[in-house]
Amino acid sequence: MSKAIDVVRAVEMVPDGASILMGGFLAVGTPRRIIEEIVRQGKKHLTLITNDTNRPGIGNGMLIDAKCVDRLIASHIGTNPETQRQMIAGELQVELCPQGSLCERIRAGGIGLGGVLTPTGVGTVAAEGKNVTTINGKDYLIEMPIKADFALLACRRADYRGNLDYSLTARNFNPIMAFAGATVIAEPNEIVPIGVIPPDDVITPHVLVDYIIERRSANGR
Amino acid sequence: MSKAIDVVRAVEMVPDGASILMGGFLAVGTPRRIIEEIVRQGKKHLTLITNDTNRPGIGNGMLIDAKCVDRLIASHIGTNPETQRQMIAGELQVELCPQGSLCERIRAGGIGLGGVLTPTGVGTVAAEGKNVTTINGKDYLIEMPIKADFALLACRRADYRGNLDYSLTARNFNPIMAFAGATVIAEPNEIVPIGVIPPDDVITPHVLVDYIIERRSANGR
Amino acid sequence: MEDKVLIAKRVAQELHDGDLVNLGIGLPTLVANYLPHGIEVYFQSENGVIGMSKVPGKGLEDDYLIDAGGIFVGALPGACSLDSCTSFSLIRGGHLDVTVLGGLQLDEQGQLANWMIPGKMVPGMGGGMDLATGAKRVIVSMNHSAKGVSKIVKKCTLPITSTRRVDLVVTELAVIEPTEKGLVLKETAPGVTIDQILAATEAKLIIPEHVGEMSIPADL
Amino acid sequence: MEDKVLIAKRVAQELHDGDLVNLGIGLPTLVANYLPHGIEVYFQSENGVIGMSKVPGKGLEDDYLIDAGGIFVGALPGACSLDSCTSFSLIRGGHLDVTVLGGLQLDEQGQLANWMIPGKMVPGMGGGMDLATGAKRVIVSMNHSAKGVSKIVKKCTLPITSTRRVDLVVTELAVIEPTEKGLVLKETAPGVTIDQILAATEAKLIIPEHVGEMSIPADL
Repeated sequence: MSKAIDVVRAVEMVPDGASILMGGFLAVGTPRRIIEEIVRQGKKHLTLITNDTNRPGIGNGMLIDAKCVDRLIASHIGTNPETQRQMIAGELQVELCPQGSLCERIRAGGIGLGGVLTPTGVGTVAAEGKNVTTINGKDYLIEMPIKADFALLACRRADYRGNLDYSLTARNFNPIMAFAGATVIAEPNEIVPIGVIPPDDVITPHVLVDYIIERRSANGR
Repeated sequence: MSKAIDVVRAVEMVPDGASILMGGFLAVGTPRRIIEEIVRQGKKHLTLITNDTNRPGIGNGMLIDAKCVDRLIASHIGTNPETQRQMIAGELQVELCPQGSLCERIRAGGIGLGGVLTPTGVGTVAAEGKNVTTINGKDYLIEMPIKADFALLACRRADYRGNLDYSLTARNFNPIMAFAGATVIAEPNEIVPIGVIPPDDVITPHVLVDYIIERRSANGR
Repeated sequence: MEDKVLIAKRVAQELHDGDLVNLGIGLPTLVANYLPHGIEVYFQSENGVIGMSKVPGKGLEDDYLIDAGGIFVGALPGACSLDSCTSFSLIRGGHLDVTVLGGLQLDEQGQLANWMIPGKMVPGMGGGMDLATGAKRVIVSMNHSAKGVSKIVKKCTLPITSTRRVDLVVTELAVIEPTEKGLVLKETAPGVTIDQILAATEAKLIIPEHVGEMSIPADL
Repeated sequence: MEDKVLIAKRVAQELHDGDLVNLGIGLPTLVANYLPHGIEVYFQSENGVIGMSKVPGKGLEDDYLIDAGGIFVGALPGACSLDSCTSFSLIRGGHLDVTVLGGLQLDEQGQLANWMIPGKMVPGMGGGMDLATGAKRVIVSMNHSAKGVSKIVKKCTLPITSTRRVDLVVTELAVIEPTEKGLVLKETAPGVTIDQILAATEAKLIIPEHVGEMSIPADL
């Protein structure tokens, strides 16, 4: 059965209140067509887990502008004054997490670990409300795993079966998030026949990918 | 400065009593020339961390035959009766660890985590002597990180700088171990110019690799 | 039909189109020979490949492509390579749809022992504990008895592989589903009576009102 | 010489051939312009690349290649792509030889505050805490004072980035090495006296018998 799905139907699957892992770093490696469609459909009360919220009007910043998001887990919101405004105004609940710990928490969620024992953040405000454990004389924060209802990814190519690869820094969080979303939807730049991505070059194995966003017209065809 | 090193000199760096992470699964993805040289130089009292010990006379089974190893951490020794014989005779100390936990322990060692919270092994003999923690009502074993003095790897290609790629199931533990060895030595099938392995296809980044075993004569040249 | 062929054919009926499947060494491996028609499943070998197949012909073996038993295998178009950590991330994270494992003992709690016999066989657990704990669905395929002794027992006397309750057990006599209440007899093998199964089983079996007969498509 | 150029040139002297280096956003980025001759260092951007360079010409930007500040960059031959988890594995596992970070405050314990001003600036820590905690060597490059107030303080009043003691601090006035015993003045900037530095510094400075002068190769 084909995994191809129209972006409208894909986003219709996302209910208000859903939790979403979204790939991307400052809008590079972010699924732009999906984001625009979420805004168009007016989704509300989402929990968004993503590295940053970029700038107003661009990438997942559009989700903040459109007030689709009630709760945000991110490592950095400094580039988006609207995110900061909503946070200070109490309209948006924000949890800031060190970027490396965010990676590991998502990974832990996706692969069934109970948590992450990390030195990053020990003794800082990032440790507030979290348990600390001492192993061989060194302190580690216990960071909790993250999973979500959806992982919305961007990639360079998807083959017919859903094997994915990525371009340079557009890879970022996408491969990790593919493990941690109950439903995984990938927005590729290109869809290619099986075999075009050789086995050793596949970054995200097809078994993790539920849907691929259908092609958008290109080359005038 | 070139990372190329003769296999004899590479193995001379390994002192008796050293701890070694060695890639490979049933001798596929194992650095064979390094193994043969360790045997030839008669290294002793090694701690070997590897998935299995293959069969007598083949791959890292040769290290067991030659009694180079005092202590072994592995997930499976069923294919090597000599390993079992030495274990029962008290000549070889063996710690058996579930394969997935072994991966995560090596990863944790290589990336600075305090341990791994894993459900695998809870309530089994693999949990003996280990701490258990309960998170959100579920029990997890706390497995300790693993690091070693050396990581001895096999790969398909190394470029001049030490970027590595791998073939199919010969990848196995090698990329994880590259993070966890204080000194990392890779034995490639081929050495290629910089750029032959494109950035998106590099599996082990060169910054982790200290030495590349020099070419062995091929094509009669 | 040979016992192990019957078991493999019956287990194969449990696989669905698109499933990611890991077959343990030995008896479980046979399952790949009897896939239902019209479904495509993807076989993982935990040493690092999805899309494993048989080597399509003698002399075509790849030095760098083996299964977890060390046997040369092939790969189908669309296959992908995985390092061990990623491979076990699939297994441990619940991304593996089905694992089929062999068994030494299976008890009333649905717990499996399949990796060691103290003082006799200590091969190591390999990936078995990860598979038994992490797969979405764990199916045990094994002979009902060994040397006349039931392998379906009240309580495992051998070291268990996981505290997790397996999902289904298929033997040459019966299909049994471990549940919270105990082991439920779901199907009898062709020509085998419930009384024969009860006589061959140490564990208490729950016998529901309707017990079906294993149904294997004739063309498999 | 401009203050920030002096700082960047001095920090660059700390880099060695073969180093993997991560430069924080802002002042630290300048360091890449003043590498000592004859050494090759590899710049990591934590969003997923090793071997970052400038874009070699206008119009050659790649939509999918940016640095952690969101600026288009290029890559040198031998570059490699990393997912975020792997990129931070390098940082957190002690595989990053040097990180150069900006600073808001640095105290007598050698602890750095560089990521938030409560009630005023709450951008999030991004990768800063990971870098400050995990890198083999942490170098802070910053102005000695802000609006006439010393940034080298007795005890950070702003939230710290890590409890880890940084390895070196370079300002337009001085090079300071945090040690177990406190902050040691290592070098003075050209034309700056020890008394001037003491006057501009809130923290206690340990003054060793010999304090050198920052030496910048003339051809840089």
